[in-house]
Amino acid sequence: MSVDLRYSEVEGELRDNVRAMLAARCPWPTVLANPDPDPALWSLLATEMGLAGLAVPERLGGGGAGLRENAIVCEELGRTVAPVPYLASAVVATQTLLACTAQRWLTQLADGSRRAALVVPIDTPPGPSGVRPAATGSHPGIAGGVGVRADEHRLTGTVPGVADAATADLLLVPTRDELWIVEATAVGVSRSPVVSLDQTRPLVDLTFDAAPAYRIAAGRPAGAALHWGLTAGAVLLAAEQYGLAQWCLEAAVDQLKSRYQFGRPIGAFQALKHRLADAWVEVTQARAVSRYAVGVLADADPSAGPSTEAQVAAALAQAHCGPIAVRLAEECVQLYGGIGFTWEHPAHLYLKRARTAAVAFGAADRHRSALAGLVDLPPA
Amino acid sequence: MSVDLRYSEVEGELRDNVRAMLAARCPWPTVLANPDPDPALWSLLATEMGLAGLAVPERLGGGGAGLRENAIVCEELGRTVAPVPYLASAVVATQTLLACTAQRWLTQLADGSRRAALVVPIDTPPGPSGVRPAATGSHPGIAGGVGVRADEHRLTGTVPGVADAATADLLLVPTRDELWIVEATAVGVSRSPVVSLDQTRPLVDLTFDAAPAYRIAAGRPAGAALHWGLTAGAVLLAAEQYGLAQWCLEAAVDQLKSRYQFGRPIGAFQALKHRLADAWVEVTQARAVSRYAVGVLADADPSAGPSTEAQVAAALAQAHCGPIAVRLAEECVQLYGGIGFTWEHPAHLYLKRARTAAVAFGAADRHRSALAGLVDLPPA
Amino acid sequence: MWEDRLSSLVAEFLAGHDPEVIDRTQFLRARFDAGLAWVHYPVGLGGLDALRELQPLVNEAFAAAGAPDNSPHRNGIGLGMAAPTILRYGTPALRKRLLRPLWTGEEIWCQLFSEPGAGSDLAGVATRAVREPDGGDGADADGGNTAHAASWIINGQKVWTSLAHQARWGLLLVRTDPDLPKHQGLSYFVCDMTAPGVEVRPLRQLTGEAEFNEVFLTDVRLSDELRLGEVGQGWQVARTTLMNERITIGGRPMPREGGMIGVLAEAWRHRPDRRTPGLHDELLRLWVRAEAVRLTGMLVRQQLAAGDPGPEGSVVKLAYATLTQAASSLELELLGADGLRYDDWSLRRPDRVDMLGRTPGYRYLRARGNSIEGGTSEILRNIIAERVLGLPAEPRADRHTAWKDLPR
Amino acid sequence: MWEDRLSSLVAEFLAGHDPEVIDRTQFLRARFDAGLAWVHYPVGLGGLDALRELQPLVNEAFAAAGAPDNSPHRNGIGLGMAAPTILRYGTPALRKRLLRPLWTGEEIWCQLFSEPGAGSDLAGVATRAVREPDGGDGADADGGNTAHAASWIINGQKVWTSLAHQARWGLLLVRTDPDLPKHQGLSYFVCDMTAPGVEVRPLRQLTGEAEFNEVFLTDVRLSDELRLGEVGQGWQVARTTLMNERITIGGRPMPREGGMIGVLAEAWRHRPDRRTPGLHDELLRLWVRAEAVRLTGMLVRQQLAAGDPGPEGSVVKLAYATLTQAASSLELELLGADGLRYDDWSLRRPDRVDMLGRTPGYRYLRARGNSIEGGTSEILRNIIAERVLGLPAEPRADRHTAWKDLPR
Repeated sequence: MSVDLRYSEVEGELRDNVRAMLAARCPWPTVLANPDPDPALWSLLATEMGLAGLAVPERLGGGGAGLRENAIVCEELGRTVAPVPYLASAVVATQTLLACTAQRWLTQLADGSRRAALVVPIDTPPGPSGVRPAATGSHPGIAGGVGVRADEHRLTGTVPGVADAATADLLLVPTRDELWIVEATAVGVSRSPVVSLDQTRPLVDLTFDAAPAYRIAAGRPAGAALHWGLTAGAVLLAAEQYGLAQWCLEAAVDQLKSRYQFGRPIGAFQALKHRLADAWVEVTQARAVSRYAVGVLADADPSAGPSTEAQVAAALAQAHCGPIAVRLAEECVQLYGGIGFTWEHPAHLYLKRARTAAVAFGAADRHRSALAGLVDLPPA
Repeated sequence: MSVDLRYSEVEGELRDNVRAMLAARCPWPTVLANPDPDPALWSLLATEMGLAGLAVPERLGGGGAGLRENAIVCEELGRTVAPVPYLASAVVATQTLLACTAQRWLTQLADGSRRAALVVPIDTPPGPSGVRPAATGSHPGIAGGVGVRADEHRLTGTVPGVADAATADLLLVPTRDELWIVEATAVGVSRSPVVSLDQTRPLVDLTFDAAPAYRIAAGRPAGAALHWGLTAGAVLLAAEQYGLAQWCLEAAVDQLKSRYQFGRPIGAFQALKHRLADAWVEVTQARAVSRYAVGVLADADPSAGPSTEAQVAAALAQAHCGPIAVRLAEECVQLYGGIGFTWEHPAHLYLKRARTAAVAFGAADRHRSALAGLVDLPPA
Repeated sequence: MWEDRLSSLVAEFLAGHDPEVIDRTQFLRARFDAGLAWVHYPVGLGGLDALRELQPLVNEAFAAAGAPDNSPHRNGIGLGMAAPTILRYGTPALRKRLLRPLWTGEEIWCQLFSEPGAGSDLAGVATRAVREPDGGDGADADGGNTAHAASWIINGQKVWTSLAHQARWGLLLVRTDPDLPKHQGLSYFVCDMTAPGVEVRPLRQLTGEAEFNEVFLTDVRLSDELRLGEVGQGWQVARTTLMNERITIGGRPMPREGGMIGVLAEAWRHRPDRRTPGLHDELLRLWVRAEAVRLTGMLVRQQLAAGDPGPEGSVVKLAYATLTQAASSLELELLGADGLRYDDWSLRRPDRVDMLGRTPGYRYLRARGNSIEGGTSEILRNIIAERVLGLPAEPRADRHTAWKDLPR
Repeated sequence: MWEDRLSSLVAEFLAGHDPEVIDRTQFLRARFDAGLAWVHYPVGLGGLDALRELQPLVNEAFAAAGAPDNSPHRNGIGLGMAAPTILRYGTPALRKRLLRPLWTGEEIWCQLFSEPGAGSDLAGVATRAVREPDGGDGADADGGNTAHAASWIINGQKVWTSLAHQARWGLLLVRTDPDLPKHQGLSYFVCDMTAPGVEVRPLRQLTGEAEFNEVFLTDVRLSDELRLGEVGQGWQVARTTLMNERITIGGRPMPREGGMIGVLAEAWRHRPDRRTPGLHDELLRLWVRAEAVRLTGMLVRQQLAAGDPGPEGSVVKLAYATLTQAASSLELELLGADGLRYDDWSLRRPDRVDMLGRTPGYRYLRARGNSIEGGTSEILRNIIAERVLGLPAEPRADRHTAWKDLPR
């Protein structure tokens, strides 16, 4: 499948704008001082800059663009470890709702006035059953127990470890074969914050006790929408991981140029040079892989669920970009040496984000298993 | 389990003697000129130096030493890629016969006058069933079909890819639940040589057509003996792999000291220095692991078959040392650059030996699987 | 406009030269003379001073008509490296003499750069060129164009020379002044491979066969007219050659499971008996890496097509080598004893090298060369670190010392 | 003979000092005075001039009698590094003053070596010591023992100082002469941590807690009597300290599945729901590597016991760091969302660090330090390459230049 892996001029401009805003409003000392979700930053990004609704049609109050533009934003958010629930709300929830054509809610999300989160554990991979991918063209029902059941438009159950649900106004809750919307402040909904490895993307344990809910999809379409939403999340997370890895590479290069030991910049030591060369090789590949996945998805129709090629591209993106982001963040800590190990240096923010992201939507291993089924490399 | 991982003084002397002989008699240009098995070298090593029977009791004409001494010889043979069937005859066949207490044949092997080979494909792992290890203390029958069946003391069948059988005088042939001896020159035995990746350890396809045979063990003792013989082979192959890796490391160090590019020895380039430092770290670990395995086996009684700890040590040795030998041989080719890629440089002899050895007695992956069962790390 | 013009030129040419009738060489010569060989070359040298991007159009038109091509795979060094170097540095007489038979494939080219002592450090070549006594002082670095009638006497040894045994000409880098620092004392010649004193010997590889050659140069006399660039300008000329070598890398589009990964995947599919969970995971890791390299190649081609090459080509070279080596190694692990069967160790000179052909053992051995040939992975990493990432160069002692005084 | 003598000495001592009755500190002081603290130390300094190998015998005899030990884990730097340095370079007065309370644990020690600008390049320390005007010229490198009454004024910053907040004394490396090349302008002091101008601040790590400190030295006055070694000999003295640091590494026997691999293996056993074939293979690979490191440690201890240490200890340090990092990372992959729960990010100062305790996230983060603290993996690789393999040193510009003129 042919996809333009380069950035268009419009995409370049979008990137410059987002980068400039984040540099001014959200430099890393700000994140370090308070890594909790930043509502003011969200307003700026989502509402004022209009980036929450980038992928929502204009008639629903969105930007009428698509996932390619979302990806630009995610790359920049990865570069800055910005504490905003963009991936959760503007990508996963938005794409799931797009797939359900749930217009009323999309309108609320498009202008950034409300935020939504899909209520699944952070490590839920695309393909509802977890490990096994869907066969071509089919989208299995929401199996494998998300822990919530519906009874007469009321939800009851528990879902642990949900990302970015702390600040969500709307909760998209899958049950065994349906998809529901719950107001986060409704009676019967309780959110218990989790001390999270990545403080910029905190987890919440959610409990529903006969919480009133609105059903937006059921059966096969619900399965397809969930599959699509999670697939989009996995792919856009890869964009974020690429952005994060790229920042770590640049930071490491800076360190190698400016840190002197033994009378010369440590970047003149060949062992370190070769390590960064290898790191650049990896980051460059991460770019190609994440751009490809975004491109494949951007051309598709959400309501049909992900095509086989989209599933391949998503699995590939997560199998490849997650570990690279972790490796780059680890390299960054190591190359900064003692300083990189301190709380005062930003490297750990990236390390924690990368390590958490590598588990989000399923670890690399699960995506490789998914690929095996998709490309006819059967297990032993 | 406590094992002396160092070399004793006697072991050191043995090593010096073997090394001196091989340096004089079997330098690599000799191997390169004719990589086929070298009968004169075998006589020298096995008979004149008395090394074939090192592990055979003195009353049977052997040296009354043990596997630790065998290991010293194997390390040196690994260092020189010497084309002699020492591992096949003086270790695997000898240990299998020791486990069967088949004295008559041991006497023939001990003085090096005759050579024996165990007739199984080169990639047969210890534990007759292939991947699954034996449960503690048990030795399953020879299952999984070696391709030969017995009918009234006559063997019929085919075994492909047997190592070092081309020059063997005696063939130890396992059938479904028995162990047989066949004279290699007997009627009904035909050997078809294979063009082998490692020319110094050539493979043969063996066919038996009602070949007359002598039964040396049956049932459980046959299984235990075979299990023991293959385990000893796997462990002593690790000693050979360590010796090979050590040679490759030394050769690479030589190259880095003597090759000048950009006005200095290439060993002054830090990236290469660090790679060799890592290589030394690996080779040092290979030594500890292979010494441990040899030590564990050396203290055991062959006829009881390998203990659980012996099985762990053997699986560990093959899982660890095989890949290290390959990596070192590959590094050696790479660091010699163009020269290392030529036929005239010895690096390829080591590469082919290492790559073949990594498959012998089962590849690392199979040994890791075996470990899983032995140390309670059950599969998914 | 150009498109239309070219289409009609091709049509016109084909009307006058029926490929079914005309002899292959005659046809190619005529195509060259019509300026339809490489349209971006100057008029009179096989081109029309058109844009490079238009060439595929022309090639496709000829292919569609069933016309013979110039078998570009048979003369890769000539077409890819010699031609642009000759175009840039050759005298008018040399261009006229060399380019047509080069393009038509009548004359094959080879590259005489690497030496036993000058591999990664190519600027360290020791092959000496001395100006013949009657022609002036060979060590005169700024002798330049002044001594036209002179000849040079060449002595030295070159290695890793593909096609030397078939080549009519070689691109030759030699040392003309050992008293200067190494980059400054080099000159560049077109070597007549039929000249007395040129001896080509096959160089056997660890696979058993000989793809390459050693070339011994003993008192080879070359006319000064065969020089490309000024005396002492050899390194600059060589860089032009090498830059064109790099451009060709990563240029071919690759389908999914193209290359060694496809061989491995097929082995996996056909040998269920050999599968294990551990090997499965390794296979999938390599498959993912192969896709990453393939997609990076796609990115490189898109950038090239947009006229914005970028440094990503080196990713493909570096990662593809590692990947092919790992995949060929895993194939051997997968196949076990079956993978240890080789086909033939005898010294052969293959007509064409298929790195994915023959046996698993051959593939494994041949892949070792991927990280050595065409620039070692180590040198590539240096280039990336310094030119792409802007990291400082290591301290170097060899830039300003006379070549003859360098330790070696 | 020595064995018997020591046994009877211990028995005799215990007969006169009932551990049930005597105060702990009094007991330890008396044991020191009896020469049974470290038997290989000189008589009068806690020892009997006996062989080092005899110490375990003595320790075991005391332990068997239920005697208190000197809590060696609380004063690792004092016992492991300060004591041998003081013994070798201290004046008789200093030895007498410092060694007893050091051994009994009454005085805790810390190490003031690393600085923000001098990490791997420890000889680059910038903390300045200037001789007080009345005591002569602090920049006089060969001032030596001539000016006894003098004091020094210290200014600078040290980092990564474990125990600084509990320490009575610090091992201090300072620059006394910036005009000399860096290794030559250093001197070595015992720093009084209670002196005015010594400020200790907790240094928070990426785990949230503060195991280490920064130490700011502002116009700290130290008597010249606290100097170890000559003025300008600081690097030599520091090497003694560091050599003793290295000896302690890899010294502890490790059972199978000791360390992080055991934590991971237990996680695997207890979470069958999280197992996958791919993770299984990774687990087994790490298990194999862990055994290889463990067995190498066994080899190191056998060699040490035989009085033949060898360089293999660095294998353990290097490989253990990599292994622990990989294993803690895999634990997170295995546990998925469950592994992302941390316990506490608040700034705490732990009494004792358990690198394998708390949560998977803590283990992962803390393990990042393994390849940095106590000599980075990069520096270790350099040492192995040059000292073990004998590879040439890289070109260095900083050995012969005045420290003040080095770029930094």
